[in-house]
Amino acid sequence: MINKVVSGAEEAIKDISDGACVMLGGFGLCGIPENCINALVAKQVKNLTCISNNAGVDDFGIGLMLKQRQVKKMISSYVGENAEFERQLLSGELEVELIPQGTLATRCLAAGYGMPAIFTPAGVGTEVAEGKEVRNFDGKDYLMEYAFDADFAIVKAWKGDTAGNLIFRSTSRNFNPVMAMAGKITIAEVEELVEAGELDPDQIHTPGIYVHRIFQGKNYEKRIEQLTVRK
Amino acid sequence: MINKVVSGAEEAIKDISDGACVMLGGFGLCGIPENCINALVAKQVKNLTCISNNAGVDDFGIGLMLKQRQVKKMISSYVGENAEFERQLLSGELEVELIPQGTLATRCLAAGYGMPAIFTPAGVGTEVAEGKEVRNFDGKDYLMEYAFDADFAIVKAWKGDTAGNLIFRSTSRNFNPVMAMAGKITIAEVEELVEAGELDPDQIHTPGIYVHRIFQGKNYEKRIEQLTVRK
Amino acid sequence: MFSKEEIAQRIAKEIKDGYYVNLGIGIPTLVANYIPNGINVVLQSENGLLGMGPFPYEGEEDADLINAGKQTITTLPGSSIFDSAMSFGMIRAQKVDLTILGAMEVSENGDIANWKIPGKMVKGMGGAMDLVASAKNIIVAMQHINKAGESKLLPKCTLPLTGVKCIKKIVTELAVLDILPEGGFKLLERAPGVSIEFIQQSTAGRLVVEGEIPEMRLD
Amino acid sequence: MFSKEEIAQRIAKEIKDGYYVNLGIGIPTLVANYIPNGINVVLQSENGLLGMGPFPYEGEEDADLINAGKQTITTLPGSSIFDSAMSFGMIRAQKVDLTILGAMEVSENGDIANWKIPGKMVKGMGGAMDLVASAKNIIVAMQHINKAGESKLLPKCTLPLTGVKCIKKIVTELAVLDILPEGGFKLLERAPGVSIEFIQQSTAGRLVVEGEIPEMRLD
Repeated sequence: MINKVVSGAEEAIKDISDGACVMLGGFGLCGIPENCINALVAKQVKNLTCISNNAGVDDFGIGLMLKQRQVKKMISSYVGENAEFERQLLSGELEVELIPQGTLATRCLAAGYGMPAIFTPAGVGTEVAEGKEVRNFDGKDYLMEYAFDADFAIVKAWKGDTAGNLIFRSTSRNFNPVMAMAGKITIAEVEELVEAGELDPDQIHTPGIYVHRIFQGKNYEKRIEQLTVRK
Repeated sequence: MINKVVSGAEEAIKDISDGACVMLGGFGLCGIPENCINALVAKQVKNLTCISNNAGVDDFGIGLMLKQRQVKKMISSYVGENAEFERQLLSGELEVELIPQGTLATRCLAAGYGMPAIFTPAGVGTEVAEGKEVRNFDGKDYLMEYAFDADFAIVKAWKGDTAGNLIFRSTSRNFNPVMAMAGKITIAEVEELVEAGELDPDQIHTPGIYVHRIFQGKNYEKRIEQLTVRK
Repeated sequence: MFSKEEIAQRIAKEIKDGYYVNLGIGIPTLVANYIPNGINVVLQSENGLLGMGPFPYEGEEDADLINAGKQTITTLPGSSIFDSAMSFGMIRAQKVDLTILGAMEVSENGDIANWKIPGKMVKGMGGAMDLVASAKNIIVAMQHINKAGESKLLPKCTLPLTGVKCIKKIVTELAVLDILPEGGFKLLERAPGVSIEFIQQSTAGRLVVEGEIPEMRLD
Repeated sequence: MFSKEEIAQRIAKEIKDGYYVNLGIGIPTLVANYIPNGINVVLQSENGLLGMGPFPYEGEEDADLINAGKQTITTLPGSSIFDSAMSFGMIRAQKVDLTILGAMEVSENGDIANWKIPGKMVKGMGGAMDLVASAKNIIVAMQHINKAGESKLLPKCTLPLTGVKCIKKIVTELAVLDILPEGGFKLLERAPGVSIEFIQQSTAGRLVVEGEIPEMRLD
């Protein structure tokens, strides 16, 4: 089996340089690649285009990169849970492209499945449709949306093996498997790294062929954005 | 949770009537819905359009339906492992549409994911491309292929629960999950049916929302087409 | 007039046994509290969960288990987890029977605006555009009139659209209304104590009133 | 001249460490037996498996575990299983580094025909059209001349095509040849004891011979 293990976040992201287009898994703060984000912050790489459903909060997740103005452009479905983001957006320092969440996910899927474009009804008749090809199938209009073309995808999994196979836990799965398929180079950080053969082949969510580098992350904070409990 | 359990194959297929379009999971004889096929044979429903990667062998799988001339049209990627099939095809009794295996799988995926059409390079420049729209993306030609529109999908899983969630075993997974997503009505037969809650939510391959009827099959023969061993 | 809880309670009556339902943030979330006994419903959360359960008890929250509103939640027996592509795949394929969401404006032809106010910070559409473009059955839970006293049921939306010709039914603090296929808000029920005249006056779009209009009932 | 085993052995030399490889039925299947020690390769089987292992020992066969040729096989530590859509998804996305397959005919511009002979029973293309249309690197393992003594390396295929302009390299019982970007079979190596003249005579398409042509080596 091919060994994909690297020493840690620093080595994993070593060739992500200024101007790169990087996908980051996670939904809100759930399932985000904390170690790699911290390494990107430490590396101070600049002018990134980040494709991620959300943009973190002021002091966690992608918010840490925004604070250092490392991000030139965000491609997301829902943002603005942090003040610095809002400031940069309103001042024009940050470019933001908002796209429907399903379109975001499916453009990842398209990249991972070698489909150059997909059709979705999301956004038909709205400003999202501006400049896009509209096509009618069976009486319903769809927008043609292109597969993403990202230099790197960075994902967070629960378990992974040395061959790059990944298993996600609960709703921290979210965008991680589709982004893992979509990167030209895919980096996976996992809570637990095991030897090839320890994971059941039937239970693997992301086959190792999609993963180029893997390492066991540390000090996961797993911050909760909206702690909601019942009495 | 919504209960999807029916009494058995007979009840599961009770409304499949003459002229229906039916998808059947499996690759060769691996992972085919044996119980439902036997029930369709017993019901003697006719003029079916069958979408299935293969067409069984003379005395097993879809071959049993062919023997009774229940199939009007086969949509497959690889056939002809049975003599009766060949006879009917050459005599013009059976209509056959051969399509690339990846196109077959992806047209199922498209149906299950609400995408009216997909683009694939498979078949460009060949007779498969005849009459189809060719579109160039980034210098490469693709065919536009439409999502399947099947009345029923019949799949075989290893385990299932009363809510319709499915788990497949080894390479008997093959077309089953994508067909499960693609049927207007999806019928699942499983080797072991358990109560909702007994399967780990993270390990479910097909969420119950895609499955309309489920039952525990019996007397699985699981015939091996090419028994190959090493010394 | 109805409270937010009562709007949610009235909408819950639209849910049928065996439905898969997606609930948006706000009033729609409250609908889950009023699903009648004996009705089996599965809640879909578009971040990748079928079978959303109640909030966890304190100390039992799991950072890996949240809903689309990023709240900590629980699973139920029979739940399943999947990735975002499959989640929106099943939404686009209309496997979800009913979508309930909020709106800033709805027009008489069924357009909805609920994601952007020009000049204000835009947070994004999240999954709303996918949901409204795909769902076969959408109910909007909203206030009939905004804080300035202006109608939110309009001849034409003034805000940037989320989706076109997609809304089927609206439940407000004043009334239950269907969107007619040919356009227009058809008044079905009025909240207790609310007159047809007041509803008429609060509805900027074309209101269609035919026959007796009963009061909404919550039982 | 090379035997089928020797063709497979020669092709195995093209496999690099870290490759994901899809092997077709026939000679390509034999390639697995000759992968050099120290080279880590993962075999993809398009029915939904990465990490195809050897055939099982007698009595250990599993009806649920087969390869694309429907043969019973085994998994290896690190194997993964997936559905047919993902399998062809990773093929289309060019995650598979090398595809090795057989052919009835190859043309000098890289077209391949390997699925249909008019007038004969057609079994179907299976996954071949997907593989040839998607793979970035395809090696064909084939006989240079057919049983009737006719060349299978042609100016233009006569049989229905499987794919166009997709083949990069051919290994036959006589020679190793590249398809030139501008068209033409470029002779790289000849089988031991086979003359350039014989290869020329056995190649109906344009053969490009430049400089010294070494004998194929299998070590």
